Order: sequence, then C-alpha cells, then structure tokens
Amino acid sequence: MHRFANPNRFMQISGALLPWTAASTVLLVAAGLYLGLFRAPPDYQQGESVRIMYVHVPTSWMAMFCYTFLAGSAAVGLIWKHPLADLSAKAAAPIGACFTLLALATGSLWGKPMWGTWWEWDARLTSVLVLFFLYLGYIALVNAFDDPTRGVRAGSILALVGFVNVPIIKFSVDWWNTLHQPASVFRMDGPTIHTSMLIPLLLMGVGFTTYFFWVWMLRVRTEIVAGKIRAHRRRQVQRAPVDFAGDGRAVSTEG
Amino acid sequence: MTRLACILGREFRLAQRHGMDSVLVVVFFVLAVVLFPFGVGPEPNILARIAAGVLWVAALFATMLGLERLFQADYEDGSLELLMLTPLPLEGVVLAKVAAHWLTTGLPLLIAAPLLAAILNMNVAGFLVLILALLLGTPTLSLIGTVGAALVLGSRRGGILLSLLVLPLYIPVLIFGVSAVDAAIGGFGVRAQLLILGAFLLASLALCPWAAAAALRQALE
Amino acid sequence: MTDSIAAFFAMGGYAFYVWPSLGLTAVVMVGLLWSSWRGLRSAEGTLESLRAAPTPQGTEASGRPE
Amino acid sequence: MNRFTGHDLDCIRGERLVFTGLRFELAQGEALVLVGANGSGKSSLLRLMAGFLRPARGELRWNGASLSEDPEGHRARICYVGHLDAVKPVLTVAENLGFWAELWGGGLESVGPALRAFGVDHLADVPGRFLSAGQKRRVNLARMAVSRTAALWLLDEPTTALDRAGVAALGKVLAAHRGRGGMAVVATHSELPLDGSKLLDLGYFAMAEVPV
Repeated sequence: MHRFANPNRFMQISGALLPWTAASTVLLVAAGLYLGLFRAPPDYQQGESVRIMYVHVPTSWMAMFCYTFLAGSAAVGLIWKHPLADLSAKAAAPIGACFTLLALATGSLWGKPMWGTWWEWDARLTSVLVLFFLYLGYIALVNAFDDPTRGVRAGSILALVGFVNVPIIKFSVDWWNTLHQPASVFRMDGPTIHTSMLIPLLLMGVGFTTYFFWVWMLRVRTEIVAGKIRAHRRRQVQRAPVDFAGDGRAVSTEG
Repeated sequence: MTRLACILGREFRLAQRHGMDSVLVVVFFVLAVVLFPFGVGPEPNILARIAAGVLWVAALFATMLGLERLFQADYEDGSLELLMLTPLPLEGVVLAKVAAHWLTTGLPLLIAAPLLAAILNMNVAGFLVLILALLLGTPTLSLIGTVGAALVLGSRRGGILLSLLVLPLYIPVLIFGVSAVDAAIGGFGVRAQLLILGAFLLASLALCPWAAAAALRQALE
Repeated sequence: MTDSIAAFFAMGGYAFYVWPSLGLTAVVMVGLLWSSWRGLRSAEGTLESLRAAPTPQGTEASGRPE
Repeated sequence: MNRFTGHDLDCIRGERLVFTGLRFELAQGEALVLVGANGSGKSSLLRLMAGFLRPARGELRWNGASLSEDPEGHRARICYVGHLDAVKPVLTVAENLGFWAELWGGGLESVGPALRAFGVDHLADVPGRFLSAGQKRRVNLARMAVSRTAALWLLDEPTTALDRAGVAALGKVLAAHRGRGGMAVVATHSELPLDGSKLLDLGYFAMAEVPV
C-alpha cells in the first residue's frame, strides 16, 4: 500500500480529538481521585494505605496496555509498511515506560507498609521490571540510528520479538518466584473489591487510558512535524533543483 | 544444502583465522567466574551455593561478547550484501552465522564450565546436568543474540545497546538453566527444566532466524 | 473541622507512603504531558520558520501546490 | 530471449522519494547506462534491481513474470558489484574468489581464468589485507567472471580505483558477457567502453517537488 506518507488525515482527526481526550482525562481522574481519597472506605486490613491502589493498579494496567499497543502498531507497520504505524509505536513507548516506572514505584511504596521491604522479588513486580527493560531497549534502539525510519523499523522487529517473550518471561518468573519465595501473603486484588472501591478504580483506569491517547496524539503529531522539517532540510540540500522545461525534458540548471 | 555447507566452511575458516576470538571469550569466562571468590569470599559452602548462578551469568556475558562482531565485519566490507544475494534464503545465512558463533563461543564455554564448577566447589552431582543445561542453553543464547546483533547493525552505539536488548530476553534461559543445576544438586528431578530448555531452543530455532533475517533486510536496504 | 483535615492528611499513619505515590504519579504524568506538548510546539515553530524563509536558491520549481 | 523490464517504479529510501514513474526495458545482449546527478537515485535503482529494496509502487519483470513471485530465482541470475569490495583481509585472493565461485555455481576451476581476465592471477595466494584498493576492486570485478549463472550484471560505478588497463579489461569482459547473451546495467561517470548501450537519465524521473 503505497502513498507517499500524507499524514494530513491523521493531523485533522487528532486535531479534533485532542480537546475531547484532554477534557475527559481531567474529569475522569479528578472524579476517580475524589471518590478514591474521600468517599471510598479504608481497607479493613491495610487501613488507609490501600488508597495507593488507585494509582498503582491503573498504572500497571497501562504498562501492559501500552506494550500491547506498541507491539500492535509495530506489527501493522511491518506487515502493511504503513509509516504512521511505525510513528505510532515510537510515540507509545515513552508513555508505556513512564507507566511501568510508576507501577514499580507505587508498587514498592505500597509494599513497604505491607511486606516491610521496599522491593519484593514477587513474580508480578519482577516481570514488570523486565517489561521496563524491554521498553528501555526499544526506546534506545529507535534513537540509535541516524535515519529515523531505520530506527523505527528495527524497533518494530524488537517490539514483536519482545512481545512473543513477555508470556515466556512471566511464566519463567512465576516458576522462579515459587521456587525461591513463598507465594506472597498479600493478594493484590483481594477476595472481591467492594463497589465503592471498584468505581474509583475504573474511573482512574479509563482516565489513564484517555491520558494515554492524549499524549500519544501529541507525540505522533510531533513526529509528523519533525518528518516535514527533515523534508525541508533535504530540499535545501539539493543544490540543483530540476526545472521541468515544460515539454517533459529534464533540464538540470547546474552542471 | 551445499551452499549452506559452503557458507559454514567459510565461517569456520574465518573463525579459525581469527582464532584469538574464541580464546578471548573463554579467558573472559574464566576471569569473570574467578572474580567471584574475591568478591564473595573464599568460603567453600557459600561458593557452592551460588556456583550455578555465577557460571550461568558469566556464560551469558561471555556469549554476548562475541555477538557484536557477528555481522559487523561482513556489513562493513560489503560481504553481507553479497551473502544476501545468494540464492540461499537469508535465514540459511543467519543459521550459518549462529553455528559459527556457537562453535567459537558456546562450545568453549561448555568445555571450560566443569573446570570452573570445580573451582567454585560445586557439588559433583550438578556437573553432568550443568553440561546438559549449557548444551541446550548456549545455542539458544546464540540464536537470540543473533537477532540483537542484526538489529543494532549500523547503529551508533552497537555494543552497549546490544546487551540492553538481549539480556532481558536471556532471563528465561538463565532461570531454567540455574534451576536445573540446583535441582540436580538438591537431588530433585531435572527432567522438567531440561525439557523447558529444550523447548526454548526449538522455539528460538524457529523464530530467531526469521527475525534476524528481517532485521538484516532492514539494515541492507 | 481542622482535626478532620489533619486526620485526612495523616492517612491513618500511612501518609509517608500514600502522598509520595500520588505525588510521584502526578509529577511523572504531568511532566510527560508537558514535555510532549512543548516538543510539539517547538517542532511546529521550527516548521513555520522554515516555511516562511524562502529557500536559498529562490527559484524553487514547485510543480505542485505546497 | 530474456527481457528485463521495469514499469512505473517509485523508490522511497528512508523518507525520501528518490524517483517516480521510472520505466526501462533491457533485452538480451544489451547494456543500460544510468546517468544523472549525485543523489538522483542511480545506486537506489541498482539496489532495487538487485532486490535489496522493494519498489514502493510499480514492479520489475523478468520475461514478463514479476520478480516478487520468485525472489530466489532472480537472485541466482544477477551479479551485483557495489561500492564495497567484499575482500576478506585474512583470506587469500583465491579463497575469497573461490567462495563466491562455489556460491554462484562457477566452481573452483573458474577462479584461475577470472583472475587472469583482470590481471590479478599473480596475487592468488596473497591474503586480502596486502592488496591495494585497485587490486581489491579487480578481485571484486573478477567475481562477475565466476558467476556462471548470472545473466544480469548490475555495476555501481565499477571503474572507481581502476587504472586505464583495468577499465580496458572491464570493457573486454563486459563485451564478452553481452556477446554470450548477458545483460548489464552500469552506473558510471567515466567513459567506460560500452558501444551500442542505452542511456537512462534518472533526472527525468526525479520528483521535482516533494509534497511537504
């Protein structure tokens, strides 16, 4: 499917959607925080520290969601050679990395009162840590080339190889964790979450998703504009613009 | 098939002419392992407990040493382009490279490992399983590493970037490699771990040449 | 009233864990948003300046509307 | 009667539309010389013909059949000479050329005559690292003579680093190749002796104004 990448359609659509995603993010997160911090009851076991859940759980969801989105865009980019798909993957990676970092940080902050240590080689935390390295690997690879298209294509292959490995890593870390560590006492999702806790959790989850699309659109637009800047630079470099002499004969204005 | 054999022959001749490389890899492996007693202390039973982990992590790093030069030399002097133009599919060329890499790094590690296990005072029960696990694990490390080497081809920061890409993917092999040896020492069955290592090998044998070939095509565009 | 606010901030003794995690999340997310937004603004600015300035040769054969 | 044709080809490299709507036709025994300013896409077209690049639009055909249907078959019938000489410093000249001879079906016996054709047979046992640039280029060009099955030669500025005698030797080998019914596409600036060859000016297919 060849179309010398004319991204204007994406620019129009994203231009229209940006204000909506921005507004819905602010509203959802504000509502989620308000309910989570003020209205929802403390946990009978953990007391107030359970409120960390309202950021830890959504960031963990987003960490996985972003990598799936990244791998999906990479697959579309590789299979259908659509340049925008590659840009979409490149734009999604930093957001995913930030969410993974937050998932780890809030997880460890929540772990301290519960398990008494900042870091716990719990199967989930460990596989999220490995996922964080996969993100860093992708971002480093994409920016390691002079030619940006070369970078995103290499990154797409890595994203797919990484995506195939995520379940394998999860499986091997679970196995490894059960060998070394008794299954962690604290069960993250508890028996059944009380609706008063579930609603803020879902609000935050959806709010973080719209946040993702908001920042993702900003970053994709930046990539598109950067592409146009590079095109301008190249035209400045071409010393001898070829003037068509009108009768289809190419006349090079400079020897 | 003769073309594959022809490429293999050339790789071995090149490896043989560059004999020093595989020697350096083994020297690095030995050095890395010997450093641990200085760090952790010569206490025999501590060393015995961490022996399997130390050997496997050192083997991981040693394997990665040989990866960066895997395609770089051919890429720079133009042979890689011509190899891509042979009627042989690119995956065949990748397999030849993996075989050459394994023979110059994986095999020497396999030979050196038991000696180092002895130095680390590892329980004798673990020796045979260590060799079996390394036999199944090191080719997988070479295969996954080849994908990394192909991906970083032509990038500015080859070496460091390669390790950042490849190490997370090595974790499953590391986990099951070490647990196989620990299980053997502990007297438990090792069949499950070895079977899983075998599964990793077969899976990467199927997937990695394809991914590395795709990466090479990007690099040679 | 005042002690209920103080109690709220104390977070049942877990203030030291709850507020940093909320704060960190806010800082990272707003920071990422701000840097993405600023990146877009500066890129668009550069593009505008490039388009405004005529290209050095002047005789730009534009067989196609910009 | 082999025919190698290209139908309104678009080539995108990196983010640049290098050329668009390019058409050419090449019959058995003919040679096509690519001319055009630097960066007009001569190398890109040669790499497209060799199969390193897939055209963004349009297609290449061999005797009417599109190349994408049988990429391996196409690779068997081409010999590509790029800017780099692919001579391994640790291997001797004979070993270097012997490897390519076996890959392209020429067999080890074709190595001697190929080296003689380019006047480097006296270097057969010399390791590659001792060769000068011109000698390396001659060894690289000798690869064409051992590619028995290659009907189509793709040469990207083959005369760089060659002295006059080298250019003459190349001219002779090319003429013999075309005499045997082979085809050649050459991107060159120097006056390589190619009588009766077609000209393709890539400037004609350049995209005047890239839509930005």
